[in-house]
Amino acid sequence: MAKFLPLKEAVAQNLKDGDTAAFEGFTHLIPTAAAHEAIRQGFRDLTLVRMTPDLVYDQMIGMGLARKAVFSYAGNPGVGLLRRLRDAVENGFPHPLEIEEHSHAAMANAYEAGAAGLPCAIFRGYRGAGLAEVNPNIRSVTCPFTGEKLAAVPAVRPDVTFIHAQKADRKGNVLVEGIVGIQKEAVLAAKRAVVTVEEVVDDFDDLHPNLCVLPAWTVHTISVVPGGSHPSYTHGYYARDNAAYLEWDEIAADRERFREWMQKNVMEKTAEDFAGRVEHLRKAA
Amino acid sequence: MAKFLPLKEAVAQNLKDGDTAAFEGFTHLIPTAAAHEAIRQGFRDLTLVRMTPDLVYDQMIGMGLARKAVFSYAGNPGVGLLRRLRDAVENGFPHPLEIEEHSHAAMANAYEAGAAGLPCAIFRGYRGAGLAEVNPNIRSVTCPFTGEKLAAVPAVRPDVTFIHAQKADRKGNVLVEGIVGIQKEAVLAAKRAVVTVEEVVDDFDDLHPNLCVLPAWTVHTISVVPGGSHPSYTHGYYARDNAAYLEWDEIAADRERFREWMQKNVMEKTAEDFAGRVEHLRKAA
Amino acid sequence: MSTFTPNEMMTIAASRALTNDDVCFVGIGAPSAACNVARLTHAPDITLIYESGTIGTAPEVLPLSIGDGELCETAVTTVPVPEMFRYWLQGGRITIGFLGAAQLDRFGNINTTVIGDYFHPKTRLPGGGGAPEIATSSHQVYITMAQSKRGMVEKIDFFTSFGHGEGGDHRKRLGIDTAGPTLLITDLAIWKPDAVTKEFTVVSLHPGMTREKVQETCGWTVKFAERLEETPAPTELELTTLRDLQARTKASHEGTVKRAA
Amino acid sequence: MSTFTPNEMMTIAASRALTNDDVCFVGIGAPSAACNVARLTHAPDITLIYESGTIGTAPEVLPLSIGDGELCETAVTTVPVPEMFRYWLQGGRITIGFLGAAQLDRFGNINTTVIGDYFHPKTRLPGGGGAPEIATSSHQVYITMAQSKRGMVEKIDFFTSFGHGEGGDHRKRLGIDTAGPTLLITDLAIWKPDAVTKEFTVVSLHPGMTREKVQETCGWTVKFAERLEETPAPTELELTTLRDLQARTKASHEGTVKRAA
Repeated sequence: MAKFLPLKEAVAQNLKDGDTAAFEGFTHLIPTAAAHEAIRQGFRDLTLVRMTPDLVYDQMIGMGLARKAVFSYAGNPGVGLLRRLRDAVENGFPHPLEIEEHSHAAMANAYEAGAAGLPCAIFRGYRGAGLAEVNPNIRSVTCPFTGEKLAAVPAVRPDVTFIHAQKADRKGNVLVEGIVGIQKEAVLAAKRAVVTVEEVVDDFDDLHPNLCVLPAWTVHTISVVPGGSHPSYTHGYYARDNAAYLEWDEIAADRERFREWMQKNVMEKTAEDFAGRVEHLRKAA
Repeated sequence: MAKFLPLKEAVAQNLKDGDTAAFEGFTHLIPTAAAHEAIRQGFRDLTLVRMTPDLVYDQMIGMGLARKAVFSYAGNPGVGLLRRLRDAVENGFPHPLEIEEHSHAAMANAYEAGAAGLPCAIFRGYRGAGLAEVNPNIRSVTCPFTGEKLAAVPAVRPDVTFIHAQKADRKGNVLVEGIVGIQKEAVLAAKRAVVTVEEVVDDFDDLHPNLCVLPAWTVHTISVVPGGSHPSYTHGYYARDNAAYLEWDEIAADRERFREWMQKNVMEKTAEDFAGRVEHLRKAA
Repeated sequence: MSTFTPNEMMTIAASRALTNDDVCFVGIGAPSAACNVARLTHAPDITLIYESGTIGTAPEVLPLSIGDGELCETAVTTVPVPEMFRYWLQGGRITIGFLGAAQLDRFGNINTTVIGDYFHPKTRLPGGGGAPEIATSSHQVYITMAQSKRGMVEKIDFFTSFGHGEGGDHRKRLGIDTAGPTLLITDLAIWKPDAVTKEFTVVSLHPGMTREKVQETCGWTVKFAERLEETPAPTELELTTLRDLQARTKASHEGTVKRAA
Repeated sequence: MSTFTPNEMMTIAASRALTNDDVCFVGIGAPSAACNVARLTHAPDITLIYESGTIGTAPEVLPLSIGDGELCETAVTTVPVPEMFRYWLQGGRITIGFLGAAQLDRFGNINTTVIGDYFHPKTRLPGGGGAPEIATSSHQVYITMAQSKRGMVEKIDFFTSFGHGEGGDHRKRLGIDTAGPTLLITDLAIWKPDAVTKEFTVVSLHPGMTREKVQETCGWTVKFAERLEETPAPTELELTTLRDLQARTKASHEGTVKRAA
């Protein structure tokens, strides 16, 4: 059953060195506050999983938290490359980063299989694609009815998944709405799940029955962090800070500038600072 | 792109003798009007697919439309057996009925695979179950990562699927809400899809973005049939006619009484008669 | 103390086996009544899931079908049926799968498919529905049924769902890592599987019931536990809760009896 | 007739290839602009799908990412990402998959993964995202990119997504039954695959472009169709629509530029 904790305790209780961790979000609802808390607490040797690692993965990798990254698109969405990730892959800085690379279809199916308790996912994919030759976790099964060869990938089963969502009710049920991405699967596939939310409401009685609600007993810890997905956005609360994504491209281009920015904007800050960062974006939501 | 037609034409244009047809609905939203129209038009040799064949399948089988039934639970929900289906299986009346029987998990996965364009579905199922020994369409694949043996069933790909839904907009987009069952998958798995709806509204602009909406280009034909799921129900419109389900148990128990009831309540009626049947159930919805 | 029927005792005994932390996959009939009595008495936060996709339901009246409208209206969320079977049942999130049976054997194997030969049945029953996977994916399986020699048989005609198979470690040998049937509640007694053989053994007799009555209504030679308990009679609260629920249910279902021509 | 840039011509030429009945899987950048120009001019009912799960979107401004809020707000429906890849892309419902490329070869094979060796890359690019399956599950693939010798190469460093492989019936030999790349639109020309060899062949030069310019900015020896057409210049409506869209987009994205400390 979900318990409500300050983010600092939520991260400390649920993440540990060496974990396989997913901080999921598909452009929308990226759990930035949780990732920053993980950086402040200085975890090491993490295997970081995400379909679309973006700024927060660039930051965690640049700060040396990650041993390995599992992903399908490692870019700054709409802007370009992830320069800290590149530095790790190309130059081993701050230390070498192992990568396991998939397509979106493979990762989406792998999370789905994880949520469904299966050991693997099958799908029609990777035909003629180079990844199938460099990633030993891309295999195949043969359909026992048609003989068609289908791609197979292992299920993703993170030790812990972090997501950001609109709101929880007092019982700890969680609502995710808008672009729901892969978040439900990422939570259900994980051994533990931590959700940061914009707010807590009394109950969900007025919600449409078919919305994406994670029952309280599927979530381990909930932390209230208004603005917690900035510079990503929260549908219904505040808009995406596109300028921050553009700016990141410059910050991450230089090791020193990156370090300084992280020191000033992450290491010396707390989860409480996120609310102020989205003030000017609320009208636009 | 969806076109709007009277139900009579919709059925005539989309169903033909020998088709594999699914009239899907999971207790909620059963497309009774469409099934009755099929009975009136006297189709033959149909392979009827549905997770939960109920009254309308009992009626279609009793009237001799079906050559084969593919299903996972052939009961009158909450009441008991399907007596016309029994008569066909046990006594070959009105003629023998071939059956392909699965579990709910298998059928749900098979529809899902059909919607996903896959030749088969894999899941953890049928362990120790007798169906695996009598149904040659239950096979297995081995997970290429863990070696676990998983069950496999062929995808369901109906020639035509009929469903009932709350409403369409003028462009032909269709909303299904409440217990959404397997309807979206049944439509997307089929070559053709016919949807009966309670009403047509101007647009869906006020709908929550995450509801179950079938875009107009995934639906072939829409017919407006208020009350079209009676004695099942339509969430938001009218309640389930539980008494009719209880009464069916007696009607179907006797071949003659069944024939008379079908003559009076189906053969001599039209789709327009459904609206009147739900009048007294509207308040309770 | 009111008088009570054996069926009421069965339902109430089953309700007592459920806790606030349980996530139950509920079938129609006695399981549904038991789960809702538990919810309305000692387990208000129990999670009830019906296979129609309704998660965390709290119906005011018992549903006639697993897809009644009130299940959706009172649910925490309602999901598509493929998701129900993939993420929720197969995903290992169900603690208690509740099953009924047309035929049951001493090892908790269940038949709801056919009486007689599968290909030439004497009686064609509705079939398994969700049962084959409920029986293997739920952490535990509870079974409720009224006792009869026709129902509780030496050998079932068809393995709709797997219990303990031939007993012992048969589940384990098939690679099934869930506990399977751990409780059988009939109108006469409470049964639990023997720790080693996995044969259902009577551990508690309902008030007024005897070993003889249990044996007379069972098709196999019944094993009784060394120390046989007596099931506590229904409390006033339990009985009132169950009867009120059933009265509300009856009134509600009859409310739709008026039919158009 | 206004003057126009090669990039504007590229986007507008791509928009013309789309019809009202198309269901497009849209990538960010030139594809997104082309699809929305089509929607705002000759193809108002075109279905635009972004891989974030938004189906039937009609954004007022171009999204910076594939998951911008407006895509959801204007969509017919927004579905989870696994459903997007299973029911909509793999399900064969996408008529046109729009891809860009860091490196492209003459057979429409695309690299957006690495420059250099995969395990010791000179430049690590973002990777394929949805491309490997967009390339094989969409009925057809349209490619847009600005020409350069670095981009259009004799041999790509990595097969992020499969086009026509080594040409000819290579797709068929891999069991891929979709058409693959059927159109390449650059800032200089329109290319289509040869019916037999599947090598991209220039079929139309944009106004003011020459065979020489096309060859100078392409890393392989270019084939030209026997009858080479000239791409009609952008109409006033097309150009105004594109420029207005880009102006709205710029204003919108700059609107969030004020930052908290």
